[in-house]
Amino acid sequence: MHISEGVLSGPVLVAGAAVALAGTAAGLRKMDLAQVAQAGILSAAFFVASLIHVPVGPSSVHLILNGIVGLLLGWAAFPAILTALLLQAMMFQYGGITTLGINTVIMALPAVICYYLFGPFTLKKPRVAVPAAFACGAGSVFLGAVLVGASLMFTEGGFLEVAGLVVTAHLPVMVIEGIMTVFCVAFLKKVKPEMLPGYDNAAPGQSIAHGTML
Amino acid sequence: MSPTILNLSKIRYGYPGGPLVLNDLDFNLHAGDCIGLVAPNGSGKTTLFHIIMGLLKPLSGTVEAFGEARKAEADFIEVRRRIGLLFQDADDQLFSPTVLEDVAFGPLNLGKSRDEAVAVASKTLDFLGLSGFENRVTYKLSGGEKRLVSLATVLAMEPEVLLLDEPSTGLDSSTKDKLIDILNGLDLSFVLISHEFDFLSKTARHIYTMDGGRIRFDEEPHIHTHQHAHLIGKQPHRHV
Amino acid sequence: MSPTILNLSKIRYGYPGGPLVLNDLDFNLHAGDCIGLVAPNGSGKTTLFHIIMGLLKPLSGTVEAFGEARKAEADFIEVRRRIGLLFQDADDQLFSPTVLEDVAFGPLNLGKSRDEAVAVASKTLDFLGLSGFENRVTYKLSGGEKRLVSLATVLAMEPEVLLLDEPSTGLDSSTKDKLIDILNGLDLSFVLISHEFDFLSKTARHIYTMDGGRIRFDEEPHIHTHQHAHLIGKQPHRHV
Amino acid sequence: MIRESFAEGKSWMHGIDPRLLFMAFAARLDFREVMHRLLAPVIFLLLLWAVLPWSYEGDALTVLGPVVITRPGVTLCAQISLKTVSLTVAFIALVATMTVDTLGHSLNRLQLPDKMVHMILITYRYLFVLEQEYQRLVRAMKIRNFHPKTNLHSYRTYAYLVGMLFVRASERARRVHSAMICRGFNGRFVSLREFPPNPRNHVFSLCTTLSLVLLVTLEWVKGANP
Ligand SMILES: Nc1ncnc2c1ncn2[C@@H]1O[C@H](COP(=O)(O)OP(=O)(O)OP(=O)(O)O)[C@@H](O)[C@H]1O
Ligand SMILES: Nc1ncnc2c1ncn2[C@@H]1O[C@H](COP(=O)(O)OP(=O)(O)OP(=O)(O)O)[C@@H](O)[C@H]1O
Ligand SMILES: [Mg+2]
Ligand SMILES: [Mg+2]
Repeated sequence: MHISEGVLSGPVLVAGAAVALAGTAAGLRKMDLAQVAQAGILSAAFFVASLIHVPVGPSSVHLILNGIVGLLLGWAAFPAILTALLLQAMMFQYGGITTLGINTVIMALPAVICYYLFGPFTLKKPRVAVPAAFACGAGSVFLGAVLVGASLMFTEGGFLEVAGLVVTAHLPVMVIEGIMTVFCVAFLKKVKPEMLPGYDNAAPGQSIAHGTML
Repeated sequence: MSPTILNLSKIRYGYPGGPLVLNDLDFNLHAGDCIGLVAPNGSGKTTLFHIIMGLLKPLSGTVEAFGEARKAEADFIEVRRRIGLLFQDADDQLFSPTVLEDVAFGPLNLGKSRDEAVAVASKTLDFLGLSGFENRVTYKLSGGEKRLVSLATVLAMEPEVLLLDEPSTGLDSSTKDKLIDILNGLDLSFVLISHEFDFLSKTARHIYTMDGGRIRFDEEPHIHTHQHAHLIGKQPHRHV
Repeated sequence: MSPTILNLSKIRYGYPGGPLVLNDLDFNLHAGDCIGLVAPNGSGKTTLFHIIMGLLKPLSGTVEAFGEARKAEADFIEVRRRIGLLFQDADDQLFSPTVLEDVAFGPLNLGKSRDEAVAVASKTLDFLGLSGFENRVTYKLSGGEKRLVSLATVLAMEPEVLLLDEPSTGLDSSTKDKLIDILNGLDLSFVLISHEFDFLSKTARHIYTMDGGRIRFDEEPHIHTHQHAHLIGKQPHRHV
Repeated sequence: MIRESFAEGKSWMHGIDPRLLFMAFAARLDFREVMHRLLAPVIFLLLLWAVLPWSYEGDALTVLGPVVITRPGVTLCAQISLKTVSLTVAFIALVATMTVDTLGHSLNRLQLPDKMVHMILITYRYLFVLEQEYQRLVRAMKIRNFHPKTNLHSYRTYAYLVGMLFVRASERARRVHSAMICRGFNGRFVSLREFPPNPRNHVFSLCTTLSLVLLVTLEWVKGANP
């Protein structure tokens, strides 16, 4: 879900860069030093996870996971995704340098929006959390595809069909990302719920004894 | 002589851009063998195990397992079912949220139904003295518990052979003793990597080593005794 | 009696949502002490080290270091300069791209100039027999090399006390011997966590253990000798 | 495996101060690698070629059965393709010939906030650690005979893999941060590196500035008379 060099017009690229800059600045301002390390290493994890291909019928798609990144990082998703894309651009020449800003916005803005929309529900009962997690995963891909479409449209009105095609092409990805996000949130809830938004640290010593059988 | 399980010949392997790690390595494993492998860091022990399991492809040489040559990815499906590998780092082996899910993962992949898989998993946990652990979160287990659960994930696939990559590292002495008892109680052939001679001496029957990318071994191991002194407080303790 | 470096009293700590790991723990360290700490997996050894360094805040109890109570983050800046912690996982400690940068990182942060920092780093690498490693990429080092380089990063800060968290795990016997020589050659107080009694016996002068979230120790350690037998091939070998 | 094949080259371009951006083939990159790296943009271009020529309004170039191929559609595609390929190649030659840590240090010189530089370097360093962790988890799945298919079991397994990756990343971040503050880190980024003055740098900064001005002018001219 990214746009190659040379496709978009100057103004769209500049606008993208400006939004990315603002988002990154907001993200950085909210972070303390310990969170910089968190965001940095999670960004590396995001990079690695986006190399995973999951099968869909006879073909396969690679994971995007910006929904989960949004849940884990909130506003810090902007600098984290910017960093991951910068490294991808440098190491694999995915995307590029002029499109870095707009591509960051395409992934990070939906991440932050979904963080606010669905974040508060992921720690609730499964009846609430499962649909919220699904909507978070699917919604962040959908919003991203819409942003891709919109930036194409702003570049050139004649891109309408291409834009439509981009959104349609992401439909199966949306379903897969939704399912992945549901399972991933379930995993985090069991293993490390404090990573999900809105977890308040229960006082130690209260949970059932952590057996030391060995 | 008992039937040959593994027969590696003239294996060469080097990681991309690096030197050869295995260089014309030959290795045989027969049913009933209990082999200890001790060699310096970086001599290629883990690499050898990964070649056997088909996780790495040798640059040249042949891997024969259970009487058939194994080349393509598909050939290794049977190998992975019949040989269990315990990873050097137990953290790498456990990726499911709970112990039961993780132990049932292998049987499920082998085509068992959910109920069968759970039954096998519970039985294996029982056997290792881990009953009650079913719903524990794997990530939060202590080092020793992780090691035993990883062993459970491997044993749940009911392998005929075990490859154990430094199973005793980082374990306290009581867990180590427990592991020794378990290994001696299993009726499987195994190859065991360890840097600890005392652990090896209680489990393995032959000791091999690696040097220059090859395996060296003695045909006839023998017992010897020696003596050493050290400073220890009044704590009860044991040699590890 | 030599001056007290550390004085922990009535420390309680538990990870969020978990049980208490340290429970009314008391601990003293005097200048010149060489203490070995051996206790089962999960008994809180690593946690104790992190409390000492101010990386975790105790729920209650006091940490006194170098004669002063340490509470706030700012109090620990001096502690971290004078006490060096070797982490259980060397990868956590080596975060710079190259060895020289990593070893010079601490001195630079202590306000040394570039040239001074490089000089200290090179001297430390030399001392550990790592000269020539300056431009190696940290993530490409072998396990044993990583361990020694992490030790270099700690020693380059010229600490007065070392806390070593399982420095010998996963090392082959020759690297282990090297580490023993290095530790015995340093003129520092240290606390060393290890599960290996033989390693401890060659380095530590007192052995403590942990139980129920507290430290237990003997006032007077003493030497004893014992004997054991094992199966080994003709390979030359040593006890680890 | 993650590799930085271009950053490890040895042409004269690699020796130049990486704060500068420079031009294409001087970098002596492996042609096949470059083609491989162009794959992703090319796929996107194919999409454009598949849609734009018939969907774009304008006078007909040719008619293929029921489909009218328009001249402006084809022109636009050709323009975009040219721009994409040249920008991508230029980019490979420029930025991709330096390693990320040199980039980090040079960005620091360019007054990028310390936090951002710190983050880029941390991400870069632990990329390799996490990739290896990922590879090892994949192996753990493989030895237990996991074969991905289009079903819930597979998706759940992958989700667990991703979740485990994130959990470990977060735990590692905590430990790495601890290790850093144990060595006196307080957010100020002190670098060992200095880029020695090199007369080539001046020549190249001049050329770069000129070509940048040229690019901007072109963009402006194109915008003025569409
Ligand atoms: N993924 C990898 N990429 C590149 N080189 C590797 C990789 N894994 C291992 N090596 C190198 O291959 C050599 C053999 O490694 P291997 O892990 O097989 O050694 P080992 O005998 O298991 O050592 P240890 O006792 O430390 O576990 C080492 O020099 C190591 O640095
Ligand atoms: N970050 C964490 N979050 C939650 N629980 C933790 C965390 N780190 C450790 N624990 C738990 O705290 C207890 C003590 O852990 P600690 O790492 O201090 O033990 P240890 O004595 O160092 O063990 P080992 O010999 O395995 O290194 C364990 O039960 C462990 O599961
Ligand atoms: Mg190994
Ligand atoms: Mg520990």
